[in-house]
Amino acid sequence: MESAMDFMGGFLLLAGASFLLFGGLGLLRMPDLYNRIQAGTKTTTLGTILVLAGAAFLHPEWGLKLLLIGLFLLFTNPLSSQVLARAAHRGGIEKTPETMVDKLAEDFPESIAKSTTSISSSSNKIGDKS
Amino acid sequence: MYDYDTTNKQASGEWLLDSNLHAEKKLKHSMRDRVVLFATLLLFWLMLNGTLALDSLIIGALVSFSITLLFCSGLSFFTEFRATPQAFAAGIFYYIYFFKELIKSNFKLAAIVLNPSLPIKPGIVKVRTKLKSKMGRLMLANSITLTPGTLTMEIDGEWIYVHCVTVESTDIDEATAKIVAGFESYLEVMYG
Amino acid sequence: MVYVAMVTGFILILMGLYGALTNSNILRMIVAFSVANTGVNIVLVAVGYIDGRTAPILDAAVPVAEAAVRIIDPVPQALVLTAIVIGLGVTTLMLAYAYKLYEIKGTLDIAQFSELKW
Amino acid sequence: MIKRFIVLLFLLGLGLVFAGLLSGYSADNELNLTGRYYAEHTAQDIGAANIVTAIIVTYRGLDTLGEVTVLFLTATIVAVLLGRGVAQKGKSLQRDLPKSGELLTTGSFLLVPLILLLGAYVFINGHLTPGGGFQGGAIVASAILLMLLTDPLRHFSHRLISIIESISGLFFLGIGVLGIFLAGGFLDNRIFPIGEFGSLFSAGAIPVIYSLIGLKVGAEFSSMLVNFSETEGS
Amino acid sequence: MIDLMLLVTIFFAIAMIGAALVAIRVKQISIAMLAAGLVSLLASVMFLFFAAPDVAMTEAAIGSGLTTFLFFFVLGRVRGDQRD
Amino acid sequence: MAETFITFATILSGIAFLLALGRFLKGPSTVDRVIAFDVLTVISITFIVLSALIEERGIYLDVALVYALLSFLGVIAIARYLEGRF
Repeated sequence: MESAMDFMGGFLLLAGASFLLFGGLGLLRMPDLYNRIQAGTKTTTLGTILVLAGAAFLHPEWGLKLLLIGLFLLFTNPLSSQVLARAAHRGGIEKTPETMVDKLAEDFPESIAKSTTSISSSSNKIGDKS
Repeated sequence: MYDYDTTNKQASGEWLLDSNLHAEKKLKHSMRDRVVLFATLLLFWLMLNGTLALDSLIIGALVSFSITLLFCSGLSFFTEFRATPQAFAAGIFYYIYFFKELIKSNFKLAAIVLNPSLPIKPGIVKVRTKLKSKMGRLMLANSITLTPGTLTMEIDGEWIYVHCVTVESTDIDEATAKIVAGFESYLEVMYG
Repeated sequence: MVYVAMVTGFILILMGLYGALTNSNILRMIVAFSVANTGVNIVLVAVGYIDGRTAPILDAAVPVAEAAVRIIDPVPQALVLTAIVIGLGVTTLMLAYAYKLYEIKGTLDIAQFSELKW
Repeated sequence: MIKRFIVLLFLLGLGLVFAGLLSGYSADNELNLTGRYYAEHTAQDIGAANIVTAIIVTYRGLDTLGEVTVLFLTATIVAVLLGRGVAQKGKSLQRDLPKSGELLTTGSFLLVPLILLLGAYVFINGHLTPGGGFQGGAIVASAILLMLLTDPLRHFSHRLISIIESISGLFFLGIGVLGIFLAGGFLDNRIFPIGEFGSLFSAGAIPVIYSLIGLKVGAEFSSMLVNFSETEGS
Repeated sequence: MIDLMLLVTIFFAIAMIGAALVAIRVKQISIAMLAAGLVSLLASVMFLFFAAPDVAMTEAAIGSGLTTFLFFFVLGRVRGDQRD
Repeated sequence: MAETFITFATILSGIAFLLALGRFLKGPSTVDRVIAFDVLTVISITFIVLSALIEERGIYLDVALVYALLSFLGVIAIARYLEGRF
């Protein structure tokens, strides 16, 4: 009985960690920002929830607190992704050329034009400043 | 039509000054909201402490009451929840469906990421929702974000703008049936 | 483990000081200062750590009788806790002054402030 | 260029000092005298499970009083620096800002009570679990920050914030003075009975003092944030 | 088990030095601020590895929200003629 | 047995952390770094839970609670900066 719980918990821990790994890989491989947000938010949410479930199997007395952490995570993580995606779209981050259709830009052209932020700069060198 | 502007009015507290006919109804409704908020906060307090001892119960009631008093326009998970047996059943089925979709979405994403050719076809499509209550709409948006290849970007009235990793159709009704309908059928029973 | 943290903390202090001394933009100086601040905190926490012991909070896992041989030194932790909170106050004050300077002078470049130069 | 050279030379010297410190340092294997005293006597004398809390609130209570005073001074200076002046006080803020979306509005109305509850949990349970007044105060201020981020034009009552701050500060001092008369000295926690070790009502006055510190620190940080947010853009 | 903690600590130390390097040397100031936030985040987890949950909680509560907001608020206000 | 699982889970999460850190260092734009920052925060929660399992102290979970509820504030502040709303 004890070892069955241990095995289940360990398996859930490993599954969660591998989902996190897929998330990191997706973050690195996806071509543009919106797809990266998608890869980041889904896999980390499920991965962390699985790790929490695994910890709950290993230590059942921590269950309530782990449940609370999972619940908070389930509401805060998508929220920040949505707000960030909206801000990026308003800031005029360009999409990958494979993008088929953009209904949001068609319906609200003025919100993008109004933004004065120039965040799409592509300087990625950690160089000396002039 | 859903009045989009009410949220922002309420956020700045202006609606307290409105002296229209709805004021009484709003106040009555808000009394129920406050009780629900108080109960939810007390539940969370007990979960945080992990004990049912009398002293923590008293302190928790005190803290929850003062938060309810200070921040009376707060929402809770059950604010607009219809307390009927069907709603509770729908809630349970909703969570089962939600976790199924979450796991499915992760496997789908992992397949895309591990595929060397990266088969994506991204785009932003527009779908329609019937939900009116705030909590229902928030939960719908969060569910869409966490399910296969979709990310909510903006809600405006009855329209939701969704970014998809692989666009299957750009037609509004077809996309609605594919993306929204599964969750909406449960959330409509729960929140309306 | 202790040495790793100490080396990291010292390197962070040096890097933060370098950034604060060589940049001419006030905001960048404040950023570098906060990095150095973090480095100091890491060194202080590492001083109190003892290998193989646990946090100074007594509960079911650490009974009162065994406390003296199971916990690490609590004094540096209390110090660092104070330091972090005061650090936020100092950062806020620096940012408020930087903002006020920008409103008056229209620039954040420290080379432009020449009133007190000799 | 010459300036950069001097800076590098200075940092090299400092690095040598650090290297000397590191090579001479040997990690302890057991607690030093102070730490041993705290570890052995806290449970009987103070009754707090969290020894860091015991040090901050009781053994080094005066330092904490000084720290809270420093924070109060910082908040005051920020208010004086960024204040909007007397003439404009009645006017509401007029800024042209894009609306925050419905999702953020609903989400923040859902999350703000929970963050406040977590802050209260952290500072009331300061003697049992990690955390305490300073952490709880920062969490309460974070709830205010979330409201400000959702609706930048939201008006917060400066008066309420300063009233909460002064009242909690006064009660903090009052409990400290009470310690002189009823117990061993200033800020002694044994003015209330030390209850059963590990329960919520234990450790004498520590939960009360830490709650007051939490409210005070939260009010001070909130006043800094509100003052920053209410400055008019140039 | 001890070895595992040592490994994770070394790993975090390297990540912190990398983030600090970004904070000091990168051209855009907004990225420097973000990197400073990352240093604070990593430091918070490292405090927990060194058995200091109180300090870790303080750093998490202060470093994640409040400091980032203050930095970006001032940057947003002075953005008009700030080009580096 | 549980220790072996925890070790492997820590190593896997470490690799994920490394990949997200790579995206943070690489860029190219500010928003990419912000999303990497968000992912790093969530992976940190995993590290906190794993360290609580290794040390067998349940009280470490309080820190994870603070992380789960407050870490998105930084991202929202940056999003507001990007929208030009200060």
